[in-house]
Amino acid sequence: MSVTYIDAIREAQEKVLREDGRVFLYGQDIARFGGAFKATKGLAEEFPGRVFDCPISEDAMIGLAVGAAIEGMRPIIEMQFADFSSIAFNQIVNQAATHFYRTGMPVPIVVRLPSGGTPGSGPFHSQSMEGIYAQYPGLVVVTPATVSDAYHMLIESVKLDDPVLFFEHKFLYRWLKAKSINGDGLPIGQARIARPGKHATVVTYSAMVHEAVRAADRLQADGWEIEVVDLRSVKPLDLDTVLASVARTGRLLALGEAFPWGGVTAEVVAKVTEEGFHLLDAPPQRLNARDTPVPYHPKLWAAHRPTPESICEALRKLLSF
Amino acid sequence: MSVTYIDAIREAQEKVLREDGRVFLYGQDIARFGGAFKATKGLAEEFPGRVFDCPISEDAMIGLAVGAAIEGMRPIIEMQFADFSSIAFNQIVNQAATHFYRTGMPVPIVVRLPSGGTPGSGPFHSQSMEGIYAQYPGLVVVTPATVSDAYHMLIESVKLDDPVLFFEHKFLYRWLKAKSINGDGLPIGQARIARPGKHATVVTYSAMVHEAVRAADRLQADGWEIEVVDLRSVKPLDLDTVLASVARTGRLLALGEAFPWGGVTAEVVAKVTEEGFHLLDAPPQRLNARDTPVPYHPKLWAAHRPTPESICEALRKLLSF
Amino acid sequence: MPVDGDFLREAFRSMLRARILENKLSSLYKAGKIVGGVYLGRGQEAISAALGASLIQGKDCYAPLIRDQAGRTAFGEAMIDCTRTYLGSVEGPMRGRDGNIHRGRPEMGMPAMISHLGAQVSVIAGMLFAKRLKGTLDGSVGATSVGDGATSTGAFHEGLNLAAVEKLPLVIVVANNQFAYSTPNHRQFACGDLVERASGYGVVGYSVDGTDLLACAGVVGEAVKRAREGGGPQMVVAHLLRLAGHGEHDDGSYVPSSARTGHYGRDCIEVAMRQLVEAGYATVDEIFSWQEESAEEVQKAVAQAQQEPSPDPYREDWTALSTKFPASTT
Amino acid sequence: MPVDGDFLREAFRSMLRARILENKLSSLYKAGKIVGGVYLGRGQEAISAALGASLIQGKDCYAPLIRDQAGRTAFGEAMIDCTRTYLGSVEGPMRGRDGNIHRGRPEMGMPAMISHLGAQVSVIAGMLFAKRLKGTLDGSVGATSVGDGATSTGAFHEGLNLAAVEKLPLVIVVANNQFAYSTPNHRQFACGDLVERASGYGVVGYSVDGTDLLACAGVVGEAVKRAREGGGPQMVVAHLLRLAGHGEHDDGSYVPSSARTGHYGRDCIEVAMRQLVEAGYATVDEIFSWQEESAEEVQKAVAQAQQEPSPDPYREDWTALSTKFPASTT
Ligand SMILES: Cc1ncc(C[n+]2csc(CCOP(=O)(O)OP(=O)(O)O)c2C)c(N)n1
Ligand SMILES: Cc1ncc(C[n+]2csc(CCOP(=O)(O)OP(=O)(O)O)c2C)c(N)n1
Ligand SMILES: [Mg+2]
Ligand SMILES: [Mg+2]
Repeated sequence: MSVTYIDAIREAQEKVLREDGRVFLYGQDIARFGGAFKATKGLAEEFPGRVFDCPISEDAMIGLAVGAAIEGMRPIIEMQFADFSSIAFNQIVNQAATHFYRTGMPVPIVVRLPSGGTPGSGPFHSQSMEGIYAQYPGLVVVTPATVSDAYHMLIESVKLDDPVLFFEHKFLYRWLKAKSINGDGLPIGQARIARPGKHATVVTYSAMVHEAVRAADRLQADGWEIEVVDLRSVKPLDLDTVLASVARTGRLLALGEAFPWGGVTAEVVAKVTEEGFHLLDAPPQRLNARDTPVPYHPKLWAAHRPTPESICEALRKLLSF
Repeated sequence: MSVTYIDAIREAQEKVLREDGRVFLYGQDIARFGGAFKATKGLAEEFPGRVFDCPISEDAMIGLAVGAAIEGMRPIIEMQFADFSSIAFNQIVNQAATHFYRTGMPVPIVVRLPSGGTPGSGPFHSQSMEGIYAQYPGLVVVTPATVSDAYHMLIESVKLDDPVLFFEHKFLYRWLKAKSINGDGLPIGQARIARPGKHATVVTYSAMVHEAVRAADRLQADGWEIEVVDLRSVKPLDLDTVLASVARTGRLLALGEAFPWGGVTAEVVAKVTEEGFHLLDAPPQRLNARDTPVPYHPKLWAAHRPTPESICEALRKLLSF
Repeated sequence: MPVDGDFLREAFRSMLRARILENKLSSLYKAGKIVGGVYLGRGQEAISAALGASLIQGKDCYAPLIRDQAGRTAFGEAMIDCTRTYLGSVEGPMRGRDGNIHRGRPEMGMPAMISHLGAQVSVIAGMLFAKRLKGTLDGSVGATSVGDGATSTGAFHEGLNLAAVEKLPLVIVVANNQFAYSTPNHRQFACGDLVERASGYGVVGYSVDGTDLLACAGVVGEAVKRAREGGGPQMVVAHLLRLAGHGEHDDGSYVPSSARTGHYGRDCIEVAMRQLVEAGYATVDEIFSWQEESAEEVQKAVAQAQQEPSPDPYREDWTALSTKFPASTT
Repeated sequence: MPVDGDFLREAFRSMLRARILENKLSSLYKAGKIVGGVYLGRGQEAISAALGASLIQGKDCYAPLIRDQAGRTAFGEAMIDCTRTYLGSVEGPMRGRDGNIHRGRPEMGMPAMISHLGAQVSVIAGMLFAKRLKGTLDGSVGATSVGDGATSTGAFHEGLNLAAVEKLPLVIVVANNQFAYSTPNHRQFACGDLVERASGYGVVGYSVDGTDLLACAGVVGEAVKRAREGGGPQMVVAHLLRLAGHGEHDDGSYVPSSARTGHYGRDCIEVAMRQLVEAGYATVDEIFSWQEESAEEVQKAVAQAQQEPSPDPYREDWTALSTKFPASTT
């Protein structure tokens, strides 16, 4: 028996619906149809009157969630794809994100964002927007890489009083399986050593954790021991764990699937050099997707985002300093 | 006789309207009224049928601009405040930014974004969004700090075949004056040494250039010579000039008025440490606004964004390493 | 709907209090005592108060917009909330973090508007949606208002359509004051009367003379009643003219004199005063005494807010989240 | 508007070519030869072709959406553009950078849709606006289509309203196929017929049976004619049923059998075939020969695209700008 990443997301929603009467689900095609990715399959039947299909109105979906949160509810909103959150951008960054600071009343909403690339998905069904939203004060930005994190962090997200953007990686949905969803109890805001090592640290999150581990496995053959840090949430960003790792290895590669300008990897490098400059034995490096829209063709797509090969290459360069 | 920053923007628009029949202006209250900041004052009368008031529809404004650009025009769109571009976010980052990569046809639109804080403007009339848009491939992001740059870079922006986000700083509009708009001929993509120095480099842009120069002037009294680099455009970002400066000073402070997570300053620090690690004699530092929405009260606002005092403090810390 | 005298007296007093307060705000602005901007509801008090007075605080929810000082007052917002917010007192509901009309008390059913026009429509819809889920809807309604300009926003459209699909008891007032900042109606929409939008949303529509308190009270009362009774969203379009600039920095010189001297250029307060007196709901003396009371109330609210401390940046909690994560992670 | 036989023959041939092509795309998808998704216009060919055939390539502009293979064909898109894009040939208009329905040739007046629904409305408006400024509008029109679901987007609203304010010759077809992915109409809008939206925008509205080519041709022809003559935006709502899943990954099992067996469940191609034959515009034999021609054309277009190279990531120009800035600045 095994649990997939998408199963975990479904189970987590089932659990919070069961245990917390304030939770409801709102999104396109999520009720009887169970969602474009089946993350809510069967939940409309199991919880009548708590799972709703809604019009194609992303701006209003988030507005509704904020209003409902003001009234004490804990809505979970499914964006059909993270890319479509661009329509809800204003309500997310200006309405939801500022609410607590302005009024003193937190708005506990969770926005689920199926994100990241898959072959053939193209420029508008592949984006990684975590580094966009993390720039705004007032948002918690979560990026689970494992089945267990997908489950436990979603449950925890619903419990947080602040708006949470929950970035699920579509590539992991059915590909990533685990024996169980038992977790290690880490809270949001704490990173995890996904793979211990001593020669270099790769700081990454979401699907790239797995690519980094693959790259690390390959380099093992050459005697290199690469440590992989899974950030788990990019805001808050657990600098302590990152610095502790860099202190051990002296070398940093910040790895992400998003566009290369700014974003998570820039923030990681900037933070580490600000606070841990003396720990570094080599210039910290970044590896991101290329600076173009995400291409449709699988061949282009595979060369657009980091791969175990390109990660190995970046690591070799880093190790050669 | 002197020219203000807002005059320069008006003159530049007058010039391109006069010289290029493909240019038209589209925005809220920009025709007879001359715009919320009077950046288009008199232009509707001078150029009948080429300056238009439009409905409060930021999404459609950018859509219209893209369509017009496809037909060979060179629209300049005025957002009433940069903050309201959040409504046009999708059309900017998904329609305009991807157009050339996808179809091979560039869409030469210029979006003017009155941005940055002024006392009493509050959370929704103060934002600095350049670090948001710069994350997206396909956009040129321009941030003039001087009267002459406001003029020349706007003219150059209209000539570029790609979509340009032109971030004007509202605080500079009437406060910043120059004897003339004569420029030094620097193209977009090239930074400028705004103030030469040798002990530390401040890399910044837009209104913060002036705050940095003020801070540098103060530190001069203590014998410190601070170099200030004005990026002028944040995408493309002129790493050569930045590295050359850091090579001279060995110390870097990246300074900006935007929110502190990610953004321009993180990108600057990450780039410099990646490419110029060996040049650094001290950990590179960042100074940004605080991680909350921009507060309304002038006292809070003044403490929210960097000031000559806080810049001096950051520089002293940097110099003490 | 027939309107009773008490309701009209109540609504009118709110109009008066709002007008006198706003006149004072304008003076303070011109004297440099208010930073940022001042936005008046002058000329829009009748429709605004009619809405606010039709709502029941504690039961209904209400998202006022730019020109709803009268509606806020009628709904029960304390005057001191206004002066504190405009004057930046740390004691105000926004504690100096936001200013002027960007204020509210979500816990009393009155969310604080963000600037982005149209954005509050779906928020009120969400509040009603939540009440229904919680089983506390029970005849309550939610209301909001927008200007003619705001009807061009995608947010208005998405929010109203969603409210209609969910059959929520939402009352939306469109105050068509003929201008959005400087932009006249003909550059904003192409239909004759914005009320023609209603049927396309499957929503009940009403058109009313916004300078006529009696008419506003009747129409808004009817709309609120129907919404309470389960009739779904209601949309009231009020026709009027903004009798001030967009903000106090603006002299509104783009408004043609024909508009100023036309029917909608009349002052709704004068009209309402006549209506009250003629119907015998109030005497002229009574109204004068209300005026004096209001002027005194305004003086007090301003004086108090002025003597209160502004926020202290060194004691400010500079976090934007309610959750306290470990310091190293921020 | 009376419709002439040549127009109907033309439109019908486009319907047929589109249907046969799409059947092939579906097979290729099921055989794993197409990555991503395949989205069919099955059941929507009549309204789509009626629009495409009413436009003049080189003069008009047209932003097709998801289910407009027939309209594209009628407008003059080469079949090879479709197969190349679906199969990822580097020779296609999108060069493998974008896929399936996300294709266009802006230089021929046909922009490439982005996924975000509603976003093309204002783009077409902008193309028309530019033509007017350039003085080349001269009786040309712009057209686009959206689904019932897309009418709930803010972009649709803003775009249509802006087009109405600017009095642009825009023809917008709303193909109400009763579902947006799995979501039925009653969770999408609350009015009886979406055509009720038209008057609120100050736009001429039409409602038509989308399964009836003759009716579609008449109504769309009328709308296009009025737009050409300066009548401003026109909105045609076509009622029909999607005769496929949302995409070929979806079996559409949520569509109730009553819808399938109802009036709008009928196949517009069969209806059109009968209409043509009965009116004597075409013979059954002729139609069979068209079918065969189309099948052959499809085979060729697929075969050619399949033998063409896919894009080469190592020779790809990985820049997103047309301007070449110095390398150090990227
Ligand atoms: C989305 C958005 N765009 C632009 C603005 C700037 N703005 C503030 S008020 C205003 C005019 C509003 O007009 P209307 O809705 O008619 O309300 P009125 O001021 O007339 O009461 C504009 C353009 C805004 N607040 N929000
Ligand atoms: C803004 C936006 N939100 C969500 C989607 C995902 N999506 C793609 S097609 C679709 C359904 C569209 O329904 P409709 O407009 O009725 O067109 P149809 O597919 O029925 O032809 C959805 C929700 C999208 N493309 N854009
Ligand atoms: Mg108005
Ligand atoms: Mg549909």
